[in-house]
Parts: sequence; C-alpha cells; structure tokens
Amino acid sequence: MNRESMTITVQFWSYFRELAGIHGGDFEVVPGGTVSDLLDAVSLRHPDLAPMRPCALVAVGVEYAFPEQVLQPGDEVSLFPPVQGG
Amino acid sequence: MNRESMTITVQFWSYFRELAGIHGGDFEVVPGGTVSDLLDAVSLRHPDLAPMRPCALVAVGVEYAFPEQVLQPGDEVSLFPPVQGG
Amino acid sequence: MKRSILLTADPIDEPALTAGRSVSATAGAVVCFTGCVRNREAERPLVALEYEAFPAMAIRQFERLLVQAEERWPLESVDVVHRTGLVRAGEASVWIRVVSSHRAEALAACGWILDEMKRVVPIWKRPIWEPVANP
Amino acid sequence: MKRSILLTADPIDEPALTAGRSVSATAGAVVCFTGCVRNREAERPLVALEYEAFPAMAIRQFERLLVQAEERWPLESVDVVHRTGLVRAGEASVWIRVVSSHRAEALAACGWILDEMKRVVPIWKRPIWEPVANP
Repeated sequence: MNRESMTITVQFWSYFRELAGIHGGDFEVVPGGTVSDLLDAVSLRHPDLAPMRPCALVAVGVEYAFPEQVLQPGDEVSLFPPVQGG
Repeated sequence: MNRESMTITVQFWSYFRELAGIHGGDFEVVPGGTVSDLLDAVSLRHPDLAPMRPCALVAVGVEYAFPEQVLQPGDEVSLFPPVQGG
Repeated sequence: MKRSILLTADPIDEPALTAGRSVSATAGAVVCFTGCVRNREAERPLVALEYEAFPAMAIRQFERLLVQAEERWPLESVDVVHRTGLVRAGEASVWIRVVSSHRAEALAACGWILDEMKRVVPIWKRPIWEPVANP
Repeated sequence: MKRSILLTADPIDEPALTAGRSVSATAGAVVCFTGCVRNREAERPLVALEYEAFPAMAIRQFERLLVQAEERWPLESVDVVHRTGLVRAGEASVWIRVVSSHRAEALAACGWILDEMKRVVPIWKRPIWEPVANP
C-alpha cells in the first residue's frame, strides 16, 4: 500500500469463486475509491467475472454495499451471485 | 307420527342446550315442512332459544341445512350457536 | 391427497406427530400450526378452555374443508388434530400440518383451513376463569 | 422478542426442536416451516443439494430479518435453522418457527422471513444430479 492507493481484500463466494479460479485476492483502489472502482479492478483482473457484474451482490464486512459506497482501508469485501437459501 | 305430521328429532349443542335446559327433543312438523317450520316449533316450546334464531346454525345429519330445506321423516336435526374451534 | 382428522381428549403430542411425518421426495414444504390456549381472554385470567364438539359433524366438516383445500392448492397431505374436553392454558388445542411442494401454497392452505375451521366446524369452547379471591 | 439462528452441517432434528419449544401462556400461535430438498429439479433427478454459506454474514442478515419481522408483527420468538454442506433429497434444509399471539401474524411473518431469506441471506446451493447410466 502506498500513498496513492489502498489495499482492499476481496473474497469470492459460490460460483464466482469457480469463475475466477481463486478464492479472492487483494486489490488496489485509490483513496476515496468506491465499491464501483473496486469492481472495475476485479473485472480487469478476472475477465470471466466481468459479465456477472449486473447480477453480482457486494458486501463490505457482513453488510450489503452500494456501488457508490466509499471504501475504507482494511475493508473486507465479498462478491457473490444472487443468493438461493432455503 | 300420524298422517298429518312427521316427527323430527332435534339435538341442541353448546349453550343452546343450557338455554333450553334439555339436550333436545322430538318435534312434529307437517309433511313437506321445512327447517324453518321446525325452528318455529322449537321456538314455541323453548322461548329462551327464540332470540338466538338469527345466529343459530342448523344441520340435518352432519351437513349444514338452509331454512327452506324440506325435511324428511327420520331426519336428525342439530341446532347450535356459532362455532368457535381452534 | 392423504389426510387424517383426529378429535381427541388426550394432549397433542407434537414431537411424536413431528417424528411421524412422511414427506415424499417431491414435496418440499411442511407447515405445522399449533394453536395454544392463552392464559387470558379479554384481560381476564383464564385457567382453561372446555371444548365441546359434535364429533361426527366436526369430522365431516373438516373432511369437506380438506377436500376444498385440495381443489385450491396442490397439497400432498393435511393432518388435523383438535382437542376436546378441558384444555389448560399453555396446552395445544389444535394442530394442523400441511405438506405441499411449495411454501406459499402450504402457508396459504394452512391459514385458510384455520379460518374456515372457525367458521364451519362444530366445536365450541367455554372459558374456565381463574377464581377471584374474596377480599 | 427471543430469537435464535443456527447454521449447521448436522441434520435438523425436528422432533427435538419441537419438544424444546417454549411458548409463554400469552402466545397462542406457533407456526413451524420445514423446507425439504426435493428429488427433482426441472424434471431432472436430484441426489442432493450442496449448500454453501458465508456464515458470519448469513447470521447477520438473518438477524436483520428477524428484527424487521418484529417491527412488522407482534412476535414472541423466532427460531431459524439452516443446513450447510450436503443435504440429501428428502432431508430438511431449512426450519423456521414463529411464535405469536395470533395465527395470522405468525403465518404472515413466517412467509415473509422465507421470502426475504431467499433474497438477502448469503447461502447458495449447487445441485448434485443423479448420474446418468451409460447405455
């Protein structure tokens, strides 16, 4: 992490993990960057996840997050497909 | 039972039994008489039941009956207040 | 549709009824409803309710309800147990289980059967109030 | 309102859960919903569903739902159990119990919690299909 960026840890769940071929990873976002900025970085590194973006759900910690939500250093973000409990 | 009347057995349930002070009884109705005719006879013999008539439910055997329903000899009629199961 | 209807003076053994359920591998949703006697009615302390049924007609009217429910919703089974006699506060007076392939149907049918039961099944209850202490 | 939420890889022991219920003397209505894995999905024979949960978030989202349900209906308690891992056809994958003073509220809350669960609680399932016999 340097002064021009912050590191955000991302975890993939369900078939997003299989599409990405990995459990997640660390991504660099500019300070003041939003969830949407983070998804840009994820799509760039994992092109197989990019088409899923319209249906993807995003959580920061254990709460749902909105695209315009500003990220904080240390945020743990989860990215997953629509849920199907029950 | 004579040629001018038929005997109908009536049973009272729940607080109709207490109001009447008896479990039921036999009533004479003209051949071709209806449930409504029977209720007239019941009200005459049991004036304490008469005010209950608008809310009373009537069954012939184990099926609900309508006021205009024609009674048959041997019919067993039940008379009771609104039900309250559950 | 499988159905069972029981009027009983014995306590309703919910764990045993639950253990005894059979759900086919095609049925996904089981809804159980238990109605218990509350210890107050209109703010007045209640010890028990005394249930009286017209048994043959109660069974017949429950049967009609279950047939009608089956016409409205795709149900696999419905089981009904209703107490008669004295049911103390806290005890179950009625128990209904509906099995269907989907939850919405099972919940809707269960609610409908309860509503209709209170309209047409000849069962009555009489409150046994808590004795008022004399001053 | 009392509430409990459990994610578990163990089978859901419905009779034990039923036996363990506590209903205050003021609560008249108990609704239990059990969701079972069906043996077909879109006409295709299914052996099991493999459930994956994001546990901490699933618990948190269930909690939010139960708090919201409590704001909408007067509920005495809600208990939720959801399986994780492999759940074979015929087994229960989810179990919900709602206790309220009246049946309509208990049934409505139960249906609403199930609907919302499928919208917001991070649990996913993957079908394990019956192997197709080679000719």
